[in-house]
Amino acid sequence: MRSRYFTALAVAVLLGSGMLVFAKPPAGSGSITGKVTYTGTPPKMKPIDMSKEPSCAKQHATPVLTENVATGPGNALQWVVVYISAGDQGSTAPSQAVRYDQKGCQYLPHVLPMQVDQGLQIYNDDQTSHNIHPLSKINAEWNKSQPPGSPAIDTKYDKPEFIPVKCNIHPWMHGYFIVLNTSHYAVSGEDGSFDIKGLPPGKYTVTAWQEQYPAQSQEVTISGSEAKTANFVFKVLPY
Amino acid sequence: MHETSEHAVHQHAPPTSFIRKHIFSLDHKVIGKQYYGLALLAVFIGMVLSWLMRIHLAWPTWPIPGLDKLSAVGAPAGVMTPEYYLSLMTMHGTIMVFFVLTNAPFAAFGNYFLPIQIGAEDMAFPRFNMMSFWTTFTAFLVMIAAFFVTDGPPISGWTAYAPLSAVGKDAGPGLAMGQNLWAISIAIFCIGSLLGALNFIATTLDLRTKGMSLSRMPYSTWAWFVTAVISLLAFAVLLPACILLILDRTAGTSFFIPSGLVLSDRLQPHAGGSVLLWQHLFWFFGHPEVYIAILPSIGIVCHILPVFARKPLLGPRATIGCMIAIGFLSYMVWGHHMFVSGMNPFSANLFSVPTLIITIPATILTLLLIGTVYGAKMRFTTPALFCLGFISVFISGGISGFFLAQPSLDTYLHATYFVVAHFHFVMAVASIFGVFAATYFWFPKMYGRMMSDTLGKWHFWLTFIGVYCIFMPMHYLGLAGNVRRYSAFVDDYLIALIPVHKFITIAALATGAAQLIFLFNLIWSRFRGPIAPDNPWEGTSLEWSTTSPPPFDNFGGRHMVVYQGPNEYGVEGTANDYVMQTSPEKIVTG
Amino acid sequence: MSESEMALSAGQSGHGAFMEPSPYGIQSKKLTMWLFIISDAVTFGAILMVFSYLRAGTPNWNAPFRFSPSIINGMVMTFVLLTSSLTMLGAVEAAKAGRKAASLKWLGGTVLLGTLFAVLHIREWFHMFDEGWRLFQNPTGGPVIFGAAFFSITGLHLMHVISGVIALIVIAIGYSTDWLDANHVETTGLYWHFVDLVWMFVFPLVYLMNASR
Amino acid sequence: MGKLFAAVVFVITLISVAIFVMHTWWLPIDISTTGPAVDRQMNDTMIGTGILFLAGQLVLGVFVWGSSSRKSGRKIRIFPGGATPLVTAAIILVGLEILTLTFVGSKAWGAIYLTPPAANSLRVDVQAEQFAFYFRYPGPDGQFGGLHPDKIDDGSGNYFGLDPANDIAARDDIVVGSLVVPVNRPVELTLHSKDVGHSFYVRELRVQQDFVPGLDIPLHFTATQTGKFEIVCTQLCGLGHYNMKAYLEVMPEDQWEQWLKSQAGQ
Repeated sequence: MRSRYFTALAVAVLLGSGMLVFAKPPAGSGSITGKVTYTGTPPKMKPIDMSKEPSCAKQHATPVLTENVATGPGNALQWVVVYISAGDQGSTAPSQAVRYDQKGCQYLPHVLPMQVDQGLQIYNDDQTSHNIHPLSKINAEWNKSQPPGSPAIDTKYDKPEFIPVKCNIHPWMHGYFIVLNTSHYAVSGEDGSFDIKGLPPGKYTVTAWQEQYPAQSQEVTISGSEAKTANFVFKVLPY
Repeated sequence: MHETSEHAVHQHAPPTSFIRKHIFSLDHKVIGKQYYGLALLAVFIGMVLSWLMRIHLAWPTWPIPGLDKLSAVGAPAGVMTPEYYLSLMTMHGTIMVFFVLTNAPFAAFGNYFLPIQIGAEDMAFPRFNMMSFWTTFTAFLVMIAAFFVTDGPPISGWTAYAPLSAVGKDAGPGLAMGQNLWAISIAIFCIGSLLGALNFIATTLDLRTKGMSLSRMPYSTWAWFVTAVISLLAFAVLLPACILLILDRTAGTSFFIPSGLVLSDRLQPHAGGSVLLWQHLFWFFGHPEVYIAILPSIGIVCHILPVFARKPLLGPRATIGCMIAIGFLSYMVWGHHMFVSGMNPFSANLFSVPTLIITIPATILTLLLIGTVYGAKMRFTTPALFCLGFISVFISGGISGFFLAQPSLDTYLHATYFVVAHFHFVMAVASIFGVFAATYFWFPKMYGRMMSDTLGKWHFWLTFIGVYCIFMPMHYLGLAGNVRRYSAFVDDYLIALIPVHKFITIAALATGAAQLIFLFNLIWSRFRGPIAPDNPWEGTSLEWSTTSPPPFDNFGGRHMVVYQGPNEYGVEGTANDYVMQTSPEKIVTG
Repeated sequence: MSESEMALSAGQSGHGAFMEPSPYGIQSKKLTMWLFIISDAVTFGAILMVFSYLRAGTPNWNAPFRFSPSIINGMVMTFVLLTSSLTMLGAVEAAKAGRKAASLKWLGGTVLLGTLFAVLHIREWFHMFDEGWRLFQNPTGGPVIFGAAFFSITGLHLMHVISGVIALIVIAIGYSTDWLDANHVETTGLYWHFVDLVWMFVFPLVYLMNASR
Repeated sequence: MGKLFAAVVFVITLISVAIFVMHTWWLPIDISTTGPAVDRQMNDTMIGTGILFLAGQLVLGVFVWGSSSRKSGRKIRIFPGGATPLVTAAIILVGLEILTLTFVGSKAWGAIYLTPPAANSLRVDVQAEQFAFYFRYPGPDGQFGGLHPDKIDDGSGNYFGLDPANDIAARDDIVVGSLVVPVNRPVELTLHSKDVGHSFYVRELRVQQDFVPGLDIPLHFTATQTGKFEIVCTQLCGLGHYNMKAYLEVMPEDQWEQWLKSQAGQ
């Protein structure tokens, strides 16, 4: 279980933020780090019964849990996207595409941030057909199936949007495409921490987005190559 | 709405311009051929679709070369997606039922031969007739257009069950524009069919030549007439049903959509409709539609078999009575498609009884046909073989009806391949055998040339054995609980049945290939076949009293007078063993 | 074209010496109109069945029509349509008797009454639109399916009335210029009476049975 | 040619019938109390129609064989007695078969669909959606929480649309992806559909019932054997129709109770 989260986290961080930022000469050297936590009792994540898809079920020794409120030790809250909603927007989309995997009837990563016009490649690594249905409202909606062994779906989004993604064949498969205008973003890991690097000096609005609870924002001013801290606390309910 | 002038209608000079002669022709013979051509095109498309589906079912991971060119989304790298399979299945069913089984035996041959068989110069309303063909053709174009819209043809099956067909894109790919085109096409088709039905009835009742009393009409004419009456009432229900479906899809109404549905994570804004309502409306049309497909073929076989048996059809009155009984009963049985649909289980018994009662006239018809073969001096030409083949497949398909008519067995067999086997045998194969018989039989009359009998026999044997290899195993699949409309078999017990599917697929490909013989024969004979005499088969009915092909006004200005029924074969003490309907000689019955 | 066929196209029986008599002894066109009416009646039957089915299956069905103005308006419309059937009868009788001018007057009256019916109906529709009725909306808070059912049934009937009015105008012009004959008037009359008859089902089912108490 | 036709028809008929008789592909084991009646009905129908099928095809073959005789001077013969004996035979034989099948069969049907479930039935709620089945047990309180379509959220596993925040009865409802039932105890299902039409089909139970959006459809059965069986969807419901399935697990009563407890703990 734990290792799976780490893998997912690693993929998310590697593809989603770190690599993109490091791939280019940083426009600034300021950074915002912090931790996302919760107060209250979080809802219990439910085990997903994959018995209808044996090829996936056997890939998981213990049942996979739902990920809508994924928590970690020390009240950490995972899968929160922290991004600059106002202030320097950084660079335009890198040529490197982000990768989205369907493996063991799960979306990896659960939350995938990307930039407007950045390439998005969707792979089916399973022995069963999957269906990808991003429920976009602003961008054009599409709904495609991907039989095992068929080529990756190559696409991109041209407007910023938070898009829920679902598989029409396996109803438990849920994820998010986070299409952002900015190149300054990060996703909170299992310990709730995030790290936005390469910020030039200036005034910023930092927003934290979680799929189930209202988004939060903070004002942060960076001068020089300051490393600022911004923590977010989400109030959660058991139901 | 009204023919503005009948003077124009009964003009005798044939049109000379190409367009008036071959495209917008008022001549029922040209319109009949147009329907036949449309059905031929449609059956070709429908058959290719079934090939693709069969290959996918047997070998789901095989890329089919070129399929990705037809739809890059539906078949990435040639491997069909589940939704594309369903699209092909929907289009196969729709095209075959509407544009082949309704068009070929009824509209095509009915148009060509009904007026000739009753001694008329044309249909009662030639302009309506032209309109019905072009309306049907438009419907066909709209249907085919669904292949080319972004997310492909609809995936809701030819029955278009709501709410899958009614809620739009949230229900899945193909259910946005594709389903709209489907509903529009079917609505247009209904209009075309209604116009055709009006015309057929009026023609049969009003344009019979002197002496052609109702009891002297050939069985094929009777069958077309009864079919027209069924169409008149059946399509009148499907038309509003389709319009309501279109309203649900585009205008925000909720006739077929109840409240509180969540599709693609979106709570649908519809409320208050009923899902079963669509099923009731659809099957009120849908069951009679089965008889619209099969009755003309029954009539054609009843008409053709005596010609080659050289003896009269057994029980002519009973035959006609059975056709009428089937037509009448067809309106009381629609609920047998809905035994497990969630309607009141008491009504299952109500629908079961008339359904089983229909087997009585159907059995009588079959027995009379078999009895006609008894003691015959059979001439085994290709059309005769197809008639005999028809009897065989009609028995095979009819028998399984006993199972499906019983609610208690339907709980097990509903929506399995048993049903697929049943309706393909009794409605599709039997009907198509009638069409083949009719084609080989009437081709000399329509084109003035004979078709090759050798090729025809090859075609018959391969097709006859082929259809049994395809559809008989489907009964076994059904008994093993193999669910239909699955694009792949992933359940443990279904994986075990895949070898049977491979056998069926090979049989289907071979049988399909055998149809190329027919196609070749058709085209070759059209230009190279031996010139046909006026009455090559020694038939009695009026179409054999005119030239091959008939002149523009069918009888070259002659007014036919009818003295006999259509059934005078094997008559002793006459010059030939048959007496033409137009022959005034007295027949002494011994 | 032979004499007998001329008789076929113009004659009363519709049949010359070379034909079997029509079993009903009427012109093909009239027969076809009857057939069309049967078919159309099935269509209306289907849609009224839909209405009844939905109504029976909806527990909180509402009855939005108050006596004034809805029912009164409906009664006026019924009266107008019934009267138009009467004037149509006059037109057919006059045409049969060869009194062309009288027949045309009656036809004109029918067209006027038909148009009046359509206008009253459309006016009512617009009132309902103003109140917030839509195909998918019920301003009274009742079932939304009511709007869909109401507008589709009355819409189908209204479409029949309007096409009937257009047909009547065409027939009247044709008849006055001798392009068409008395038979056409009679055949159109059949259709008009049918449209009237359908209203006799629509009005009680859709209006009277949904009158608020 | 006639003899060839007869021969082909014979061969086809005999092979077809042989495969039926040998039960090469046949119904699976029967694990329900109402199933045996269905099986009996199936057998009776199979025998009755099998005879009709054999008789029809063979007589057709024989007649065609006879009609191809090339004997010179042979005259055509009319079927003895004309159409009347055939019509009468059809009406009486088929009529009798129909009557028998209807009377016997309606009992089998009635046992499944027209009989109320037993009072001690285990109640299970079934939600069908594109493309899975979910099953709900009332939990320790014995009560089902209300259903709120607007609360349905597959992402958080709320497949039924429960509202545990405001509805205490819903809090302990057990929602699972397999139908687990004790053996020999009547089970009463209530079928809801979240989106489109689906169907509940377990071959071994000999039952099939559609899910109708907007309606709660009752269905009941009693399983008489333990084991794991497939539940499949038989009503075309969209692109994943072929992959819509779940398992029916029939357990001994004590094992089932344990299973239920373990689920309630999660």
